[in-house]
Amino acid sequence: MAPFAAALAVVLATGVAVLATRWLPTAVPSELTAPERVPFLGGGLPEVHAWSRYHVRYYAMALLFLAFDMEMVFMYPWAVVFVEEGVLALIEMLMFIVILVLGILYAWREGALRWA
Amino acid sequence: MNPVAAVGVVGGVLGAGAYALAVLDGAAARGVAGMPRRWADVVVEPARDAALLALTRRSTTERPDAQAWALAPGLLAAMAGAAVASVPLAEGFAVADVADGIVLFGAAMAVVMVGVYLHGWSANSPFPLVGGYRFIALALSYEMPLALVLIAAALPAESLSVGAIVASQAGSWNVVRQPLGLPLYLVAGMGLAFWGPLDGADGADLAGGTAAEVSGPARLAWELARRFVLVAVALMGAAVFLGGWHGPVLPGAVWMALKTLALLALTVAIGHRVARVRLERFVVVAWAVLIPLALVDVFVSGALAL
Amino acid sequence: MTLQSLLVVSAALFGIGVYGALSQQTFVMIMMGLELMLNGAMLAAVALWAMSTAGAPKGQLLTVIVMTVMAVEAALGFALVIGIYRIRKADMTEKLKRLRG
Amino acid sequence: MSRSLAVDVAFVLFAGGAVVAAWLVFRTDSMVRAAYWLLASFLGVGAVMVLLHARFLGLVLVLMMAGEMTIMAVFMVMFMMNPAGLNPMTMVHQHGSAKVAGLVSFAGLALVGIVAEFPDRPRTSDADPTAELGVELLGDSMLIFETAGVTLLATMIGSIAVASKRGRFGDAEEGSGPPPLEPTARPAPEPEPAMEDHDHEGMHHG
Amino acid sequence: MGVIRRLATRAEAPVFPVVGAGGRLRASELALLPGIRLVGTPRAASVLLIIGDLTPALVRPALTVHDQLPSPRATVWWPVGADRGLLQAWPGLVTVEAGDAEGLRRIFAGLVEGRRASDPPLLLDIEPARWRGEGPYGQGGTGMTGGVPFGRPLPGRAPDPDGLELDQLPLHIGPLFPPFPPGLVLDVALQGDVVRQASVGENPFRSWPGGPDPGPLDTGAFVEALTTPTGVAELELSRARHHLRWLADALRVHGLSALATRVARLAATLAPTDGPEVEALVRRLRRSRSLASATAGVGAVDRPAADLPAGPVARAAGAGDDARTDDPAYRALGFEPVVHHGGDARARMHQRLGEAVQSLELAGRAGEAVRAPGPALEGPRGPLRRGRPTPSSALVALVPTALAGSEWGDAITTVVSFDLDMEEAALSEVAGVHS
Repeated sequence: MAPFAAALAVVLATGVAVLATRWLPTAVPSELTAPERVPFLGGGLPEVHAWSRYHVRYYAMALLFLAFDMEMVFMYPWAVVFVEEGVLALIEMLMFIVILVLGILYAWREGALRWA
Repeated sequence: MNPVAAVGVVGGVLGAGAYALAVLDGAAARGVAGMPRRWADVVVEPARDAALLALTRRSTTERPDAQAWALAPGLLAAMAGAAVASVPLAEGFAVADVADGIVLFGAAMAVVMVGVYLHGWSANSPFPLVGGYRFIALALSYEMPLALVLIAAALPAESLSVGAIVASQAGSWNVVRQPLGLPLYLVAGMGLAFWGPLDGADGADLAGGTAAEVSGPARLAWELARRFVLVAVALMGAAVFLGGWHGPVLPGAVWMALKTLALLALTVAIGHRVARVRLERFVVVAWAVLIPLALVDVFVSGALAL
Repeated sequence: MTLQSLLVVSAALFGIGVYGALSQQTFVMIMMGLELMLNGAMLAAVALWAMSTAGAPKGQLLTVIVMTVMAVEAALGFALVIGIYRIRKADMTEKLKRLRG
Repeated sequence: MSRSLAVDVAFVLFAGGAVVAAWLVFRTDSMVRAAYWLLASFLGVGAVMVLLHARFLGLVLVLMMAGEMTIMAVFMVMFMMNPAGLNPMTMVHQHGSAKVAGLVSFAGLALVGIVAEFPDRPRTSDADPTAELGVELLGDSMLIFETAGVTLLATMIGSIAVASKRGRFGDAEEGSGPPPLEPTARPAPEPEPAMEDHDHEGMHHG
Repeated sequence: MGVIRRLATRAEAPVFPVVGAGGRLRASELALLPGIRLVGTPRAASVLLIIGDLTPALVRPALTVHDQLPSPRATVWWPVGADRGLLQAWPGLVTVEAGDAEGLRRIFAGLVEGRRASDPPLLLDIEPARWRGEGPYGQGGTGMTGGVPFGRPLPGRAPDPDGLELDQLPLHIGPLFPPFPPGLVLDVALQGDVVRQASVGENPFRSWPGGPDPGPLDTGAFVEALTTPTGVAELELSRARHHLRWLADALRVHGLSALATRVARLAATLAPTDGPEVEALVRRLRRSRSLASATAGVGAVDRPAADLPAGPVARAAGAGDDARTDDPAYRALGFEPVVHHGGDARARMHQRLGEAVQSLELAGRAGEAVRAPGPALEGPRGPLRRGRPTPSSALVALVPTALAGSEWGDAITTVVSFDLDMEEAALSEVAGVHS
């Protein structure tokens, strides 16, 4: 637990230290005029808000990531006991990975990695 | 380690690392551009730029998500701090020698994605928005190779602790034992810090991407936080692949510093030599080449460790 | 930090998840409710593992399985959202009911 | 501050934070904020897991959820009208009954948690819980582990088949029935009449 | 004066350039000046640097960008060529001799030290639309997506090839967007990160009522040569310089800004004896796999090379027309046009690299050879024929179709690869002014 306490202290301190730049005197937004707050478009003016239903073209890749990322959860504990358990562990993980890599191959074949 | 000392050590490492990175980058840029400059100027330059940013007013956009915008650089810095805390800086001297150190690193680096996306999203401005979404595509591609090469390094150590991984390199370093590891790690690490060829999120074609609308102290915070992330990546790389504190004659902490600086210099050099990569292409390469290579790295390292 | 307090917290997370899953109109928000329910379940599993089963490894395994379920639910849920949006141009459950008639 | 007191304080902060963040998920208009409040809730639970010595599970929960919630945010922004909540709008139905159901399930479960006699057998072993999990995965529960692999494969194939436009079975849009709900031309569509006839219970807050 | 202020005073002055009429050549040398740093967004700048003369249509964008600079800020003007007086009315403008970096730095230092007041905002504080207090929550919106919440409407949906029909942002970008050639206004419909439609907006250099009155064009030497006998060596050196200046712009967009500065310096000081250095550079860039992958297949033009406006863009697509082929002075030197195939951004880069090397080589061999005035001359962007449209005006017409459907970064690569000059495009015909 002690290392985590130190890590937590570090996380809070570094985060707050960087956040603290917000309290520099120059960081307090004075009354900016409306034109000073217009988003930058190289001299052009925006018509609409930028927040929108943003067309993410890599959504198929994101779905693939969701499933494939789970493999991490299994791999970390495997790595710890791998040498103890020996060849059997290697084979079991190889099977697991081969199954998952089939998914990548399928996705590749279907063109899911290409952006829509 | 007691929390105050922990904060001091990590703050010192991050600060010194980020400053060294800025100096290296400035020197490399002048070298490549062929603009000679006095060394003294190159060394002071980052401090001058930071001072100017601190004296410049922060601007804002019409209707931003102000809290999330402010949080973004803090998140990046905090996660870089967590990563640095888990790395031993010398034999037996880690700020937080967490037994699952590389999981902590992976978790911290996953949260970096949140920070960069928030930074792009919050401005409610087109270019930062596109930058934020670019970073997610990048992050979803590099995250797996990053975690896999660290797992490969953990195999011979039989532990997820970074200290144990360094200790396991007493004989030969992982950069030799697992030759695929460091190159894959560096590619992923540059993506993580959106540095050099993978800086699409903050690229010049988007007028600065997620940082296109920040000025003054907010810009300072963002530039700092981003460099903190790269320093954390280099420090972890030095420990996991370059043997950490191992080395002749000099004390371990000096070796760590030298190896970290070497990795930083390498990323800076790559940044000035390699053009920005098209993300659509990088994503395919990451899934079709980098992830399979990382898996090969894991299994070959595993077979060798048996 | 007692087992009781942990279970109460996990019940609270689960309850908020139930409220979210039932009250929300859009698929993605309903999924958030589901994830919250699973979040509560995971906390309960870990609490029982640590305090009531003397650290039986199966407790950890259960949590890992719940995480897998979350990933599967999220991936399939999002895929369905895309598929439905592609056809109906809407992402609300209510509207789907309406369209059926 | 003694060690156990520090743990208790940390528990109250993290657990309380997780519950508050969970509640805020449904109280915000911005989809990005909703997703990241949920992530904050997971972070709190992950920290509590670390307090319970399930270090690996706590950390890996954060690792997985940071990615998953970002993807969630991306999808919510993609498909929800008004994703940033610039026009606050109640998006709930059956609000009252949902509240009741939530409260009932909370009360029931909490009662079980308080009243039920769980055996008091805290974990005493000093072994690395991560290693224990690894041994379990490779030993007794090997089949579960491999089944998870197959499940994930099925998920990948299923989700990509459902989501992609150019599937093997032709264009996903072919033969889709009803016309779009609203005109697709710019500028933004007029307010939705469909929204008006639900009970707008007071969810807002300006 | 505190330590921080003293440090900041000696920082490189971050400059956001506004390139007006006649300012392009000066602007290309900005990166070479000591103590100045070019930045890509006004939010990172302290000094707004106006180079050349503002035309009526450039005033509003310049004011917009000016107000986007965070304070403390200052505006500096480097006059180049004609001055038609629009800048006289700019409050707080400091005029400094063009190219005088020291003068600019003095203004900057005064600003940071506090001796000089920061420019006030110049535009009236008027919100884009009336919204305060209107709508159910006082945010100006109505319903789910209607009204003008916080002053602007929400974007609407539009069909896309993916079949999802998500929102599309109508954006007007430019004329001061740094990756674009100065003056280019692009109206794009951006869906996600994809340009669905693009059109080129009104050319700001055409906004004077009496027709355009450009300052010195960056291809001025070639226009002069239509009517005056000019040394071949001089012409070819100008061409090589031009292509290297283009290369510097392109490298900056591709994230190699330090290398871009080196190339810009080479372009500024180029002599026929620099052949080996240029060749080494070109070899290196041709071998660069990252540059190749960033440009290959990007911005391919969709019509046969023969239909393209003649010039490097057409030659990069395989059409060998080059006005120099029929020129006696060049024939005597054994000139053969450089031709590449592919017609994409990569081919265009290789084309210009090849032409730069060839021009330097010709300049070295040409000696005292003089080209007699004639009706047509190959300029660096295409053939200049008196009374015919300028090369840029023909190239601008290629932009909309080349951009449609491309990712934003690819769109920028494409625009840069055409090597447009909006000032030249504003002229209805070649040499309309100079003859």
